Amino acid sequence: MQVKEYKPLIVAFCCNWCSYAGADLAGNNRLNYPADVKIIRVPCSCRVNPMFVLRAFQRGADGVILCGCHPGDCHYTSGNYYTRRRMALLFSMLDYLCIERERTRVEWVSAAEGAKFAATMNDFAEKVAALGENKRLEDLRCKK
Amino acid sequence: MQRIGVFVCWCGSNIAGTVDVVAVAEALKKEPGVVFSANYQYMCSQAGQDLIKNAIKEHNLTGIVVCSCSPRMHEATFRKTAAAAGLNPYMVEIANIREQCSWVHKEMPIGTEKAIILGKAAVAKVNLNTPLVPGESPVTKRALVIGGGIAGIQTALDIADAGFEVDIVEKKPTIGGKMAQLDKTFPTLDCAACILTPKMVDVAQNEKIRIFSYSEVTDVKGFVGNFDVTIKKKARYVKEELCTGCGACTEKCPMKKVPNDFNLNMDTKRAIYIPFAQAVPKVATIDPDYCNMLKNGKCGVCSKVCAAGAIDYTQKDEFIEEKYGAIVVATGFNPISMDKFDEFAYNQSKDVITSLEFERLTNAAGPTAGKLLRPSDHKHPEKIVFVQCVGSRCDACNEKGKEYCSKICCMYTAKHAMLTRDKYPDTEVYVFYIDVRTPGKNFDEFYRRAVEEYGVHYIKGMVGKVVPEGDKLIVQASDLLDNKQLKIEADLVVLAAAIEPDKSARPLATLLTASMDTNDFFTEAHPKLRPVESPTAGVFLSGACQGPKDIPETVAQAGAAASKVIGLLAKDKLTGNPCVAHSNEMMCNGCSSCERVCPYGAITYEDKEFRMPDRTTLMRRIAVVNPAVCQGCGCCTVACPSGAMDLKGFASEQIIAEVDAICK
Amino acid sequence: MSNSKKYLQEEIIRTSGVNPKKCMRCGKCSATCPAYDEMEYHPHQFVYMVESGNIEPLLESDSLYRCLTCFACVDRCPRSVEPAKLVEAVRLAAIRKQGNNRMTANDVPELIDDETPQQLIVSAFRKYTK
Amino acid sequence: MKFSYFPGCTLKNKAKSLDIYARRSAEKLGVTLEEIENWQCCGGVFTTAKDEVATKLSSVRILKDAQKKQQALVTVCSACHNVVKQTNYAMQNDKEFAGKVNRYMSEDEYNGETQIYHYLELLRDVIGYDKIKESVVNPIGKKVAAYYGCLLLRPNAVMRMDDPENPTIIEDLIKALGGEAVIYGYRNECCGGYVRMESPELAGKKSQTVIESAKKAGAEVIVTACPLCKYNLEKSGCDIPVVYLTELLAEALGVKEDTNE
Repeated sequence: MQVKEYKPLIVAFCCNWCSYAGADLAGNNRLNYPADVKIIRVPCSCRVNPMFVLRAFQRGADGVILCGCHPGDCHYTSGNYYTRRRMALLFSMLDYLCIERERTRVEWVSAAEGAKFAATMNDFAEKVAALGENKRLEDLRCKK
Repeated sequence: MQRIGVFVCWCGSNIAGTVDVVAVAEALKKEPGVVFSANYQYMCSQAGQDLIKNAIKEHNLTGIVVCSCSPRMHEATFRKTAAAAGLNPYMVEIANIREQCSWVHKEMPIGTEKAIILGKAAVAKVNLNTPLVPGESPVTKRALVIGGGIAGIQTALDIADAGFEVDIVEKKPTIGGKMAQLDKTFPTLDCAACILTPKMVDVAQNEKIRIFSYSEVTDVKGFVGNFDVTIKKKARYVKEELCTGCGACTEKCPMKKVPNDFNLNMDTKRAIYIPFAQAVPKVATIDPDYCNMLKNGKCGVCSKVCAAGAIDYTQKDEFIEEKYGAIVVATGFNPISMDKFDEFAYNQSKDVITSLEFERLTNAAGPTAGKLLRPSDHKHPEKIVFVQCVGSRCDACNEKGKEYCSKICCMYTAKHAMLTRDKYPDTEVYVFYIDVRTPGKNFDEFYRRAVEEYGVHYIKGMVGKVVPEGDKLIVQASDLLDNKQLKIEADLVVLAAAIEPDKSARPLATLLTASMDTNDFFTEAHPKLRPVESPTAGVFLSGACQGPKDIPETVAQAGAAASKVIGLLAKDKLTGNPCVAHSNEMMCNGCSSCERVCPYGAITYEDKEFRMPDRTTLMRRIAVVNPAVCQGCGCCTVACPSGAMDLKGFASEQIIAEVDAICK
Repeated sequence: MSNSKKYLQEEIIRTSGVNPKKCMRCGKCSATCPAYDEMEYHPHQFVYMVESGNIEPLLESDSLYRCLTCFACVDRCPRSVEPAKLVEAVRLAAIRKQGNNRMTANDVPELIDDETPQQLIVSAFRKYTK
Repeated sequence: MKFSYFPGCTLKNKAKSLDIYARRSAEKLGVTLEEIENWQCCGGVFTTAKDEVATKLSSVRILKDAQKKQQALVTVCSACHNVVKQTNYAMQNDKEFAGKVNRYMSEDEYNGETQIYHYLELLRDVIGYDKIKESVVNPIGKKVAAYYGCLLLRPNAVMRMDDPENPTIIEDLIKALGGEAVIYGYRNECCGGYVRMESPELAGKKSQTVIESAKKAGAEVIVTACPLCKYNLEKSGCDIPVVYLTELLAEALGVKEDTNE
């Protein structure tokens, strides 16, 4: 019998102006990263409600990463600063719940950093894969 | 329930090469709400768009999902298509299965699986989309150009030519920029001043153009069509409106030892100065770091000799607030510092100079009145070595230089070498190059002329060390084609220093919320299709602030930026972005959390009367979003504790639906 | 490229930590090299020949023992290629072979005099013998 | 102020004056140099190959000894300084290498924590040239050419002593000691180093270039911190004196003739 290879499920929230464009650039330059990463476009990283992250974990995501513009470069001036603070709080709470720190990340990727985007995703996916399935927060009732 | 149509694009083989488009279309057909699905070779083509339009009409579609390239590429295209078929354009969602799927994954099953999931997420989102109508805002019919070099000058002239008002803000006392410092221009060898100064005069005489020289932009608020800009006019201690530019003060000022930055500090000027004869505006400026009157109240000579009574030692910095509809960045470039490249002995010998300094040495208005003389002993150099690529094309982890090619050095070095040989046939000229890059009209011909007609020695190799010894410079270099190490006793060494964006660009980008790359060049909205627009609406790019450029390219880009500005200013009203925040007044409790995080001040509060179920009325404070000011970042939606604030187009419900679809 | 050549190339790249592909062929290493005139293969050739896998001629060449390890090429290379480290790796590949020591203890007496600092003998042994 | 001190093999033998004057001058300036116990030779040159581990162990031992005493380490010989500093850099930045080294060592793990000063850096950054200037009793009054050679300055990413192409650390010291610093082009080029053993002609040529360059610039004396540089220059027919910079310092501070040793 063939054992199905474990593939992590990763949700990436990317801000429209920097990171989503950085992801596009990674595509333009044909820089590979795992298909496990699925990107959701948001106008700004600060649009990401901590609830969305929890929702993803609840529904079975193994890792969630937020990408925004570099500090000081936010298209909306200050959005990424809010992201940084909000996620610091959320992550410390997840820490308290024994959710491994490597399952979440905030990363700054500019529109010019296609290579960084791909490298970040490769690294993140590898770390998440090493942790294995996220079972602590997954709500089995959501599984069909 | 929505009636959704799914359109899967092959993008030739770009998508179809790694994604089974038919399987994607089939899989998505089974999603809730989907009533139609199709695939086509090029969905963005006329035929592809017709396919979408017909399907909308035929199947009464209320929403569509296009699985194609990045929404940054063609979202606007497909929205227009939808609108043409009578569908609200905001009922369109794009699943990015090219840049974020087929181009980054190599295997067909993996790519197909991911494309289906991305499609499902888009379908889930469209199911919750609602038609949106953008608001409108007026356009201030005036443009601001930041930087008064050839890029800024050309942009301003072109905008003014179309009948719009333009202000130029220039941080130096005169416009003209780097081009004013040049001697001749390649490949035609026109005299730079002869083609630039008439343009500067045109600017000065144009009724539509105002020049704020010796000024800086200190604050920018607002958005496309409605920028509020604060300009600091630095105190020049001379009343601009009275000064006639006669220059009497600049001859009588006793403070003679002021480094002359216009000549790159190769000679001196007075503490009150006019940078050069053709300066615009031709107004004197006092350098407060050197003026004795300003420093210790002793002197006042300029005031005594000024017949116009223009000197004002009490002048203060002045702040001007002005409204603009569009902003053009034209902040230009500078050669990098040579401090980290002292193997070339720039800091050890006066006779090692940069190419820009060489321009001043050969310029008739320069420190040597155009005679090519060595800075150290004012002797005529008999052997000159030019070194190319100093600080350009360096490795990313090299802490000294820049990664990019500075683009203009090959040509100006050929020009310098050729002009030297032309004027001084007895002078031997060597150029050390790694590659000679001349992809421009008549550029390679120009370089070949330098070699073939003017006998410039081009040597493939790099200089490794320059040793000042006596009055000579020992240039140790490699000749790669001859496999030799050379030692040339030169009299003058000219370094083609890499160019970098002006230092003022970074803080300006922050003010404008315009993005920059890692080298501090402004990024364009699209590298190919929108090369003169910044991703920030209403901010345009002109000249070397966007990347290294020569004069013809700069002028071309300046004109292109101007035409974009004209296109914007010609509109009376701008349709805004309908994806703005809005507050559900039934849920809002007026706590002010959203107002505090809004970077635009778009949220205000009002007291509203509510009718209660028991027919009493209640006055409640609720948040109101001004849709013309809101830029749609969504920060407030997360801050809102009661869940009243949401973002149209990116509603919490929609994003959660996407999350669910991906995690299914 | 034959397997043995490839193996040698990989070994040189691994022990040196140098990526010769970064080289843009500007020749600044050779321009700055103080031992250039005494070398049969010059620093830029070391980089190019390692990149193309043509390493045997380097192993046989006296150029290996002329490099002063003065790091001028390392510091001045605009592409951070670090040619001196490549030369060192090739030299080690040569002298690590049995019986390939460049210098033996027997050679030393006639090479030194009363003033010779110990440092010189130690350094030379480090560079020329294994 | 106390520092760990690593003199190195040559300073115990052919270059005794470099060592003695370094200690005397330091004492005079209020700094005690405590010699590391049972040290071994650093190896003379740093082998850049990543798979060379054993040849670098003696340097790591020196660094660990200083760490145990919680002192910064002072070196004076250019070659020792280069080897010890490059080894420390590798311990900080090359995890694989540091891992191998630590497996050799019996005691606690070491990851490059020790701070290293070259004697010149000690003078400039810890004591300060202003203080030295005040302590000068016999101003030099000569035209002195500083000879850096290669090892003090390069590779700059590791050594970080000064601008590797236009250094001033020795020149500033010469000025503080009342001498006139002569600037010449080849002050940071190699003297020929260990290649003296392989090709005396090459070493001779390189040294002569340096000597000629210094003399043309008007030098009356050349100072160096490296016994091998001194040897190479002297062997190559240098007709002006080549002295260790510690000797120059001791002379200016008036401690050269101290015979307590």
